[in-house]
Amino acid sequence: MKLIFEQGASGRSANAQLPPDTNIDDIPAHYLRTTPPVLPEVSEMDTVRHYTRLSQQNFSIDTHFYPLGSCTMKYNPRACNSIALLPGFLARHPFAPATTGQGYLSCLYELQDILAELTGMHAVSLAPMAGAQGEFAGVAMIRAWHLARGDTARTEIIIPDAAHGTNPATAAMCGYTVREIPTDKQGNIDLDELRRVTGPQTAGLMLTNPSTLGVFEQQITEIAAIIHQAGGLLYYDGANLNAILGRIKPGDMGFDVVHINLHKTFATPHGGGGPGAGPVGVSARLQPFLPLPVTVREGEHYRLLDETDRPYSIGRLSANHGNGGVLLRAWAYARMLGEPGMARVAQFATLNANYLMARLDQAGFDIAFPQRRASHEFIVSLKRLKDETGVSAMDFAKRLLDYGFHAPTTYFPMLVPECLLIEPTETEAKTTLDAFVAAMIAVAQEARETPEKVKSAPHTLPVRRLDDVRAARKPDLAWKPQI
Amino acid sequence: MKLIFEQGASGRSANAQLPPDTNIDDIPAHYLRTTPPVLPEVSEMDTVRHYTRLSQQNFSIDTHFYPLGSCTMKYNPRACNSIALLPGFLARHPFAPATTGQGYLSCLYELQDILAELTGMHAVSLAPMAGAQGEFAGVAMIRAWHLARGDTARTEIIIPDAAHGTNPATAAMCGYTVREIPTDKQGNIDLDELRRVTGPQTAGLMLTNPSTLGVFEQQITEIAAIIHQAGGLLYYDGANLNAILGRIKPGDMGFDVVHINLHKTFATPHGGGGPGAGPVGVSARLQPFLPLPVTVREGEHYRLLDETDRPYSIGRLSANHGNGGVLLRAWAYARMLGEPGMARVAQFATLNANYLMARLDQAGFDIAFPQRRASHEFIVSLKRLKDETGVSAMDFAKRLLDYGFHAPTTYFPMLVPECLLIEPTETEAKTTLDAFVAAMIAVAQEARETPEKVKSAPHTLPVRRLDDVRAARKPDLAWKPQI
Amino acid sequence: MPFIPHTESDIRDMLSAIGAKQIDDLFDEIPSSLHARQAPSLPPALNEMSVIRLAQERASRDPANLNFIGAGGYDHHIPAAIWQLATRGEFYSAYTPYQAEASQGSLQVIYEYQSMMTALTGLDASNASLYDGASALAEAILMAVRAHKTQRRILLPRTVSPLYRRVIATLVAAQGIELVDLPYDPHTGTTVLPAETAPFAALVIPQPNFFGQLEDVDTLTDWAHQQQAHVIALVNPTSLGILKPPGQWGIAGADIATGEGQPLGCPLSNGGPWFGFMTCRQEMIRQMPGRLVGRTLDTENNTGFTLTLQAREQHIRRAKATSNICSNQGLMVVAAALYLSLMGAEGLARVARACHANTQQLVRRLTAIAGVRRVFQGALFHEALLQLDRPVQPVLDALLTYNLVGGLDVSAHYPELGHTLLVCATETRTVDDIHHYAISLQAVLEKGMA
Amino acid sequence: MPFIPHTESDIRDMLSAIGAKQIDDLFDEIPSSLHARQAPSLPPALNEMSVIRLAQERASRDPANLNFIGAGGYDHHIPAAIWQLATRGEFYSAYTPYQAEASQGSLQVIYEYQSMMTALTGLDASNASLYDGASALAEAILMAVRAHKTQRRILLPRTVSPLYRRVIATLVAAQGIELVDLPYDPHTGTTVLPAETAPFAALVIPQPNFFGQLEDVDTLTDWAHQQQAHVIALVNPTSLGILKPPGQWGIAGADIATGEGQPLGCPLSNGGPWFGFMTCRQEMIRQMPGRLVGRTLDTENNTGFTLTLQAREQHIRRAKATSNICSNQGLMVVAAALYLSLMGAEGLARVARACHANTQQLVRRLTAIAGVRRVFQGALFHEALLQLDRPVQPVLDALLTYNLVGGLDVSAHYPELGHTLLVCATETRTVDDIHHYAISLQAVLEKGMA
Ligand SMILES: Cc1ncc(COP(=O)(O)O)c(C=O)c1O
Ligand SMILES: Cc1ncc(COP(=O)(O)O)c(C=O)c1O
Repeated sequence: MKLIFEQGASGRSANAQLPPDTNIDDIPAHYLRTTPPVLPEVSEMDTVRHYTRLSQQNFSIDTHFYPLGSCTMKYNPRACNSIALLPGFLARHPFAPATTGQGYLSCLYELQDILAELTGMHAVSLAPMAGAQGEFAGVAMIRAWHLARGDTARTEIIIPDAAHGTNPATAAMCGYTVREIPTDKQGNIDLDELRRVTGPQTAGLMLTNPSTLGVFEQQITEIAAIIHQAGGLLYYDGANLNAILGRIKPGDMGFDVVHINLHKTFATPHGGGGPGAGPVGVSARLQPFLPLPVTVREGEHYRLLDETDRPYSIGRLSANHGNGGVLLRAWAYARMLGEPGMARVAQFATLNANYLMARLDQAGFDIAFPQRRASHEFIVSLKRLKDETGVSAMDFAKRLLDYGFHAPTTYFPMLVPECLLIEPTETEAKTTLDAFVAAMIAVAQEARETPEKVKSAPHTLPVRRLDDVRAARKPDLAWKPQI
Repeated sequence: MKLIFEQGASGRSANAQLPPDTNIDDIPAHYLRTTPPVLPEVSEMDTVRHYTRLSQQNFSIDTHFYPLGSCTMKYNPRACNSIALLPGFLARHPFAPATTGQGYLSCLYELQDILAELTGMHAVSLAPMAGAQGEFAGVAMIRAWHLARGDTARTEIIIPDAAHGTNPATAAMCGYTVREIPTDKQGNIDLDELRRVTGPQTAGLMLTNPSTLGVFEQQITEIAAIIHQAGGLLYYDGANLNAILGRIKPGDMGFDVVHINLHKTFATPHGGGGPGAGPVGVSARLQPFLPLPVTVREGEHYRLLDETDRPYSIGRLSANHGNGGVLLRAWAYARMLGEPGMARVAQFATLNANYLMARLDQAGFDIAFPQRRASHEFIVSLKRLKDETGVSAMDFAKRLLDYGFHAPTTYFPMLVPECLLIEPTETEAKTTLDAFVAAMIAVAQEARETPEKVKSAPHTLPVRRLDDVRAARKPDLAWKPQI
Repeated sequence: MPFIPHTESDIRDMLSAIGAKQIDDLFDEIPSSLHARQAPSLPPALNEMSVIRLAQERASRDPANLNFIGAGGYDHHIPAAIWQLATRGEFYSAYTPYQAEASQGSLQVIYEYQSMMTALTGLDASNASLYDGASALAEAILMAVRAHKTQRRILLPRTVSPLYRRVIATLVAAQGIELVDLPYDPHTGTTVLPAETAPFAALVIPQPNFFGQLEDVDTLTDWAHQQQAHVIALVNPTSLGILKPPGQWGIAGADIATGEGQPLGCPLSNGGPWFGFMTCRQEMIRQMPGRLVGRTLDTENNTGFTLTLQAREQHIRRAKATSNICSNQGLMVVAAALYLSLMGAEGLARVARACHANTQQLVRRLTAIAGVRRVFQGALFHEALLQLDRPVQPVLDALLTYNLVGGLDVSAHYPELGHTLLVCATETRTVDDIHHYAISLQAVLEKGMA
Repeated sequence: MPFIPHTESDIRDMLSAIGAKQIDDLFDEIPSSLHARQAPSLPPALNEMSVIRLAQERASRDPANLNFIGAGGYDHHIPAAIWQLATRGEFYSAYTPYQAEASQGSLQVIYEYQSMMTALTGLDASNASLYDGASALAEAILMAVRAHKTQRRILLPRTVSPLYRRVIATLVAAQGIELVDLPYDPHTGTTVLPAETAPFAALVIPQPNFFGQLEDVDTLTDWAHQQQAHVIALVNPTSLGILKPPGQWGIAGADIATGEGQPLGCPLSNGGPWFGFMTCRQEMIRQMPGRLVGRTLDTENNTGFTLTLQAREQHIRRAKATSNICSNQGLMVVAAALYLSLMGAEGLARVARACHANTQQLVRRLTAIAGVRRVFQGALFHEALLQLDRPVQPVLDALLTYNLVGGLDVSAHYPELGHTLLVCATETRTVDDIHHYAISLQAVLEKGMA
């Protein structure tokens, strides 16, 4: 579609949006711009029409099955959106006095409690604005804890090779060196290797459990013991909490810090990339270090704690409260699910994943860990198919789009060659899973019979296969007017 | 797409919507149904996904140019929607005391005033829920007026042959016989014929001006004189008010009753068929007969008039206030346009129509009234093309869809063979009109070169040409479960 | 120029293509006498920011009271998904699906809606909506008269909403139709059949009736059919989650069912937009007013949907059409289809049962107060008529100060019943709400208000 | 089971396909010791109706005061179209466009957004958003340090928001970066250059600064460049409607521009979700944190859009990535693209001018009151620092009873300036609003409050 810039005409505007013009003679000219920025010059209807039509070019949960592994693309209840957009919540300035935000703060307070309860943690801060920032907060607290005890020798964070890229990147941002440890054939951590790399230099371990391989790390108690005995702390990457929600608490596994991806487990929208929210929970000993603000109740009154209340805090991650509107959506979701609903999430997410895995296994696909239960996701490797037909996981994924399914996550985790990481989530019905299995079988058959068709997919979308190499070689990152 | 009924599974539900179950033992069994109705059994996500995808199968103003003549498909400002959905307006019961609806009633009161001012009428009632109901109210008032004066001899309503079908249908609903009068070559009414049919049996005349032929009836003052001299009244079908808004008042033309289509001239959404609103305005002598309710201001207080206040009213058209939410949208639109904005609507709607007419004329299309100015719409006749190529107006219209344009109105008014009634409205930019001209030219060329392609259009929509005859011969109006 | 995209150069180019000097020239066919008149005097233009602020100020003047009025419009929960989807531009800004191939979205929704309404009412065909419940009943009466051919008398119980009866009087006034009131039993508040049996075209049967009472629909239906008359069922769609559908009333079932669709996802919104629904038996389809969507095939034998049986409508049949209706309440039908999909049969039944239980509880609580009694015996759905020992309106005014809209004063409509108050508690009213009403009413009455 | 579509028979069939007896069996690999622990104790489930009612009650506790706080979040008009479109399911419920061909909607929006931000800031490339303005500034600092290679010192004026400075301290703490405060001139409230010229990686220049004052950006930029350091512009996007864009500061222009995107269509919403923006010069693109969308061609040479230069990112580069950021604030970018399309250059300039004029008027009105004075001289944008003759917080508390949130008490952050109040009046504040503030403040001060 034409760019919005290419649709306008000089002097056109969405006139009803313009405030009356006013004088700014008092600002000296050298502060001012001499030419206006080149922005679209379009009418309100042009804008509405353009972005409405653009939106139709997206796959999304509201239109398609979206089994993107590690991302928990579940249904985003529309009630949560209505609630976050209530005028009372929407209009308040974050720095307005707490007395004017008691309704909002009461929701935050409840959400903290709910998350603490579900993770088995002592206290929660809602400040982090996504999973990666939750990781940052978590590792920064680990660091603060060691330093507060005068333990300056700890320079390493241990991370399994299957971990999400945010884990090592976060460790680096927190000034740590990353020690990567391998995964064994069963998808578990290699304990011997873990023992080998753990020592007085170990600040902690970052772990996702169930892991990004779609299996539950069974030796978790031993792992926790190894790290704790060495004086390190355990960080839980909660991206996969959906798999065990309401059933198993990270705190019970021995974790000291946890982050939760609300945009995954708590069904807040992914918004085409964000905003998310990544609250962190901690055990009692880490509570003083929690990022600010934290909401407390004092009698009937709610307020936000600040640096005076929490002098040991790692500090602030945003100028305000984090992603408030996302937190409200998660609160609403949590209240709708309630006690029995939480455990059901884990049950049905797991049921769906294991069903899909069983069906694909029966259909002849190579399951990465066939001898294991799937958690809420699992991996298919297309290595054999690629060897036989030349059709790669990427080709396969693109062809699935033609069948009306968003592709699973491809090429992650990197351990498994030509992998598809498939996460159906609990909100999809069996009918949809069956249709997906049928599409997988159909594409596999095409790969054998007419591989070119798969390699040149997609065929039915607004564009054909895009040239990524060209995009990276000559980056065209912004439209500029032709002069 | 599969029907929503075909997507469910027995026992599935959108569980978060269900209230807790309760006991109704006290209702005797013979009042109760014995089997549940066959409704969809789907999850909330199924529902959201289904209706989101269905919506994408529509052309609409928000996605396409929609030059549907006589329908004034202009941009529906999104602010009007936000305003109508404000909680204070949305939650109020129509029978709650007027003291709880002062904000709402103040908007209605202002809207009445604005409409009266624009139409040159003495008073307005907002009760009618669409144009046709406005017509009903208007003709019923004409009838009430004659009867109130003891004049029971008037049994006929005069209507030009070019009129919209609602006009004769309304006259019939009001118990009148319709006298149709012909249109001359210039698109004006045949005055001699009008004089011939007018007499003591004439209750009134219904007229759209500019007419549905896209031209302004120039003899309107003479027409009014003829009818008034015969003791009849003049009804103005305001469907085309957009063409003269803020410039010419129907009251000044001599009309006694006017209806306004808010979903046309006042940009309230057409909603896939409705709801609209068809307020009626009247001259002073008809005020007592206005349909109820009518909003009045008494000091600082607004209230609705009822039968006690207006014993001569023709009565009520709905159990409540008419389409309140539509009225609020029109109020917001009117307030955003204000005084200069109203006349601009007429100017630019007329400019667009005349420009499009000139361009199509130059491109060789047959304009129905080439010697006349277009009002806000005009007619192209494809009779010659059909004779030469076999491609009908319907075929042509269907092919335009493939080019991404909603088709103009086809086969109305019936006077002009193979006609397209084209109304661009003021909210479309020249670029869009130019693109439409290009598409018209392209289709005309296809009609000559590859007529089958046009006759079998559309080719790119979710369905190919639908079989209307089959639909009418074996009506399948409702899905029934297969047993 | 709000909402007008023309630039100066566009205007110049367009005028030159037309061969006109200025826009005003395009109006040169309009007699100059008409131009000369006084320009309209209107408030100045407000930008969006200002009009929204103004509207917010006004909307905030209309307080969110706890509402216990029903009387034709009901305070139901509306699932959040409904209006987030119904206001999508593709539904919101489309018009009547005249170009079927470019309107499969709207058309399929209507077809699904028609299917849902026939399922709910137990009849064969549904139209695509009428304006509202009252006008739909008027259309049903006109339809019954057309179908009956020989009679133009309609039996209209006094247990039908007084406002509906006014609307009908307005809408059928000019067509020589005689509306005959039927009285109600003072004990049960349900319709009493007349002794006389002069021929008539149709009997209207409200279920539940305006008092909230359940009519003996089987007996009434069979009686009317014995008199060779049609039966028009005036029904509340929520109630059809649990009550016997019109298609199963008596031996043969009602012939037409109609009513107000608002409970199916439309906000109260000061009374509109709501919508009227109408279903009927197969034999009567060609007498149906309004639009109909049919399922058909395209040239490649794929299923699709289109407007059908248009020969009934005004744009074809003109003065002989089944009705003058053209625009209907399309968007409300989208809401209703969404509502019924989200609720399903189980949800609708639960809503109906919860409404009933809440109203029962409300009646129990209120009639425990001295000076308050229920007027009628017998089964009710989700409304009840109460009698007070004093004029109702001052009591309602006093309840407003407790943030309560306490029901509708219907004394003027039924003076023979004394000081009467019609109350309703839907599924949205909580135990606390009902308690709040009870103690507030008690306080008001004890204070000797009014 | 809210949001779970499984029927009993689905469950049975699925378990049998898996070969499991019950769902619990699927958890049998999890050590039993972990199962044995205490189940979480949570509030009971509420249906949608109840949770919405609860939320409405809570939201209505948070009064809609007239707000005069800015300090990083601004009360602008948000065109109604924005959130009606941004919450369309296709934008709202999609994720990062990993499958480009199935995500052209999101991708083109981001590309357009990137183009708009480069136009606004006068730089070459924009990323697809960061979390918020404060964390974006931290990322800019890290980026400048990476780009500079030899130095890790950052000059950070005290005229940068104190809250931003705290966030930066948190986010860069572990990377051996030295943050050096720069003082401000007590008369003009603008940054004073240090006498010393020890080498540093970058100078941060806020424009307007936290006090609302305009910095002498040309001089500061040229000075930093002379020191071989980078310039990080911290800018308010609304102000760029009228102020000189960072790309044109001084001789060579700033190297990185960043800031809070909230003014471009995000509601205040208690502080989030908002978003951080970042643009930079061409040479620095490969140091950019966050996602980038590029325009490319498909196999049939049609234009399309895709994520690009991903080798910078954590999912490829892992510990060596330019940042750990993964999810960003995507939906806010949709809002910003809509906002900038609707406003255009003219609209944005008008908003900026109206904010300026309103704030000027506010300052005039308030400083006419005894005991209120403006702290600094010189040009301001849309905020001003006022000094009161008494502690600020009690005055603000008193103003609340006039329905006013009267600004931010910044005394604790700048004790050297006495009792200081930061105020802001955007284009949404009317003459009446400002008048209301002035007379209320006068009343409060006269009553001798505090
Ligand atoms: C396993 C894992 N950890 C961490 C993250 C980072 O979360 P976010 O994108 O919210 O920063 C992700 C995101 O996909 C993830 O899958
Ligand atoms: C000329 C004319 N008159 C009357 C009407 C009827 O208006 P409504 O559809 O609002 O009932 C129309 C509708 O298209 C029309 O075009």
